Amino acid sequence: MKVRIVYFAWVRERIDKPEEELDLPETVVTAGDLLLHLKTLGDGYEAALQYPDVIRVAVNQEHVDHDEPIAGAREIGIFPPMTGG
Amino acid sequence: MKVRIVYFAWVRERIDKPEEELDLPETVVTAGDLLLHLKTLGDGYEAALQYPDVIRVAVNQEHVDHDEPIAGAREIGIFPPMTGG
Amino acid sequence: MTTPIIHVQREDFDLQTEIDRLTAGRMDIGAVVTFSGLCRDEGGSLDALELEHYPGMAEAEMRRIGALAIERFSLMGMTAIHRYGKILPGENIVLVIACAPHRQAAFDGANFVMDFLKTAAPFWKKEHLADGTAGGWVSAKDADDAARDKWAKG
Amino acid sequence: MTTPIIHVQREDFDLQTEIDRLTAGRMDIGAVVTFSGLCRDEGGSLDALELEHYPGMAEAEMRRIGALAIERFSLMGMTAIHRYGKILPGENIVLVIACAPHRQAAFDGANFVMDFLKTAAPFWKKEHLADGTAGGWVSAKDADDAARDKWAKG
Repeated sequence: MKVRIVYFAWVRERIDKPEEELDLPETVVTAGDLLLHLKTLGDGYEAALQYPDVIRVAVNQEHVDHDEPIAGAREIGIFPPMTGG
Repeated sequence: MKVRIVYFAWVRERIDKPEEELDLPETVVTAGDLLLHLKTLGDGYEAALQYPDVIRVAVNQEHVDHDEPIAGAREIGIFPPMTGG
Repeated sequence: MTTPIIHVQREDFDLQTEIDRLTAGRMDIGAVVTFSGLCRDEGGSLDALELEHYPGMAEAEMRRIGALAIERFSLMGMTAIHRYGKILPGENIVLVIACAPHRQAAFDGANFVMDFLKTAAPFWKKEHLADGTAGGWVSAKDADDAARDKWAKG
Repeated sequence: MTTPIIHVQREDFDLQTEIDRLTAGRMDIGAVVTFSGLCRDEGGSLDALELEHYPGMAEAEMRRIGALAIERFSLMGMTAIHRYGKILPGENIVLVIACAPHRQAAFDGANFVMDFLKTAAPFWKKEHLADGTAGGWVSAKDADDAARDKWAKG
């Protein structure tokens, strides 16, 4: 599955790119699977996703829990907890 | 005791004057005494102070309870419950 | 020590101008909450409100309430403005501004001042009705006393 | 049906202008509550905040939160504006406005939107420190989650 991944805040800084297009293996079913897969892609990913529990995932710009499937995603956002307001 | 009495809202309308100077008899000790005394001064006063429990009294521009003494008052305000804001 | 800015006035007010007065040059205010109360036309039945007040005592009570709020919620700024005279539907009646480092204190401060202002500041509203009759004086609401009493410390 | 007015923008905002947008020509709004969040200098240690956001999703989340508040508190108007980019101490970061017939709904509506905006709208703050070091990303606070969770229906 080809999908556009966008990164924000310190996740973006550690991975050192704002976005990329990835072809995901079929074993990646849930948002949590995706984080574990990304962690294997290099040191920056490993540093960004060291504690996957704190990382937030959005599918097509809507928040999802880590156990939710990402099938049908066109865009997946990956970012730390929000600190706006 | 000579004191300036000021009336507001429907108390003012029923008594039909915004203020007056009165010489109070010595039997008038508390704010509640004053209301009962004023009720004897005529039909307008009677209409304004028919239910003294709801009437508010301020001595020198500070709220007082009906059982508080009015000794030393220069100005006494008499008015219905407030409805500002 | 912060002291409240209090005005009882005929004229309208501008919220941004009043906020700027409190925040200009300050770097320690993180939260500003404003409440403005407007005149409603009650479904078309109301032409105007006439606001009467007790000059002198109105300002004194607002100052007392504002100072209570500043102390209780550690506010860094507080403004209360109440208009008097004839007010048309859609027009402002009252403004309260509370400034604090963080948001809950600012929300609580503004809410507290409104609850006490409604029940303790000497203002009275008379209705002018659309059908030409004089209308009457607005009655005080038990709900306003209840709103005030929620601030009583346990 | 009332829909929220949502802006994610670089520019500052004017409170009175934004309120007028919601209340102009209306006679049924009795209460307007605004919250503005400002950048603090943290006792002189902070030079600026850098606000990053997720374009598109930020607006969508703010619209979703605003619509929830309108429904829950029967609001007659709701605006939420969040700035991005570099914000200096004393400058505005965020504005929420809630309009209702009566005051408690307006207070609750503005407070609700702020609590959810802080925990669900995709914005992140980075500190630029006065000593020239880059500073770091602001950490999310448990207190913000707790503030949001107080709105859970029992």
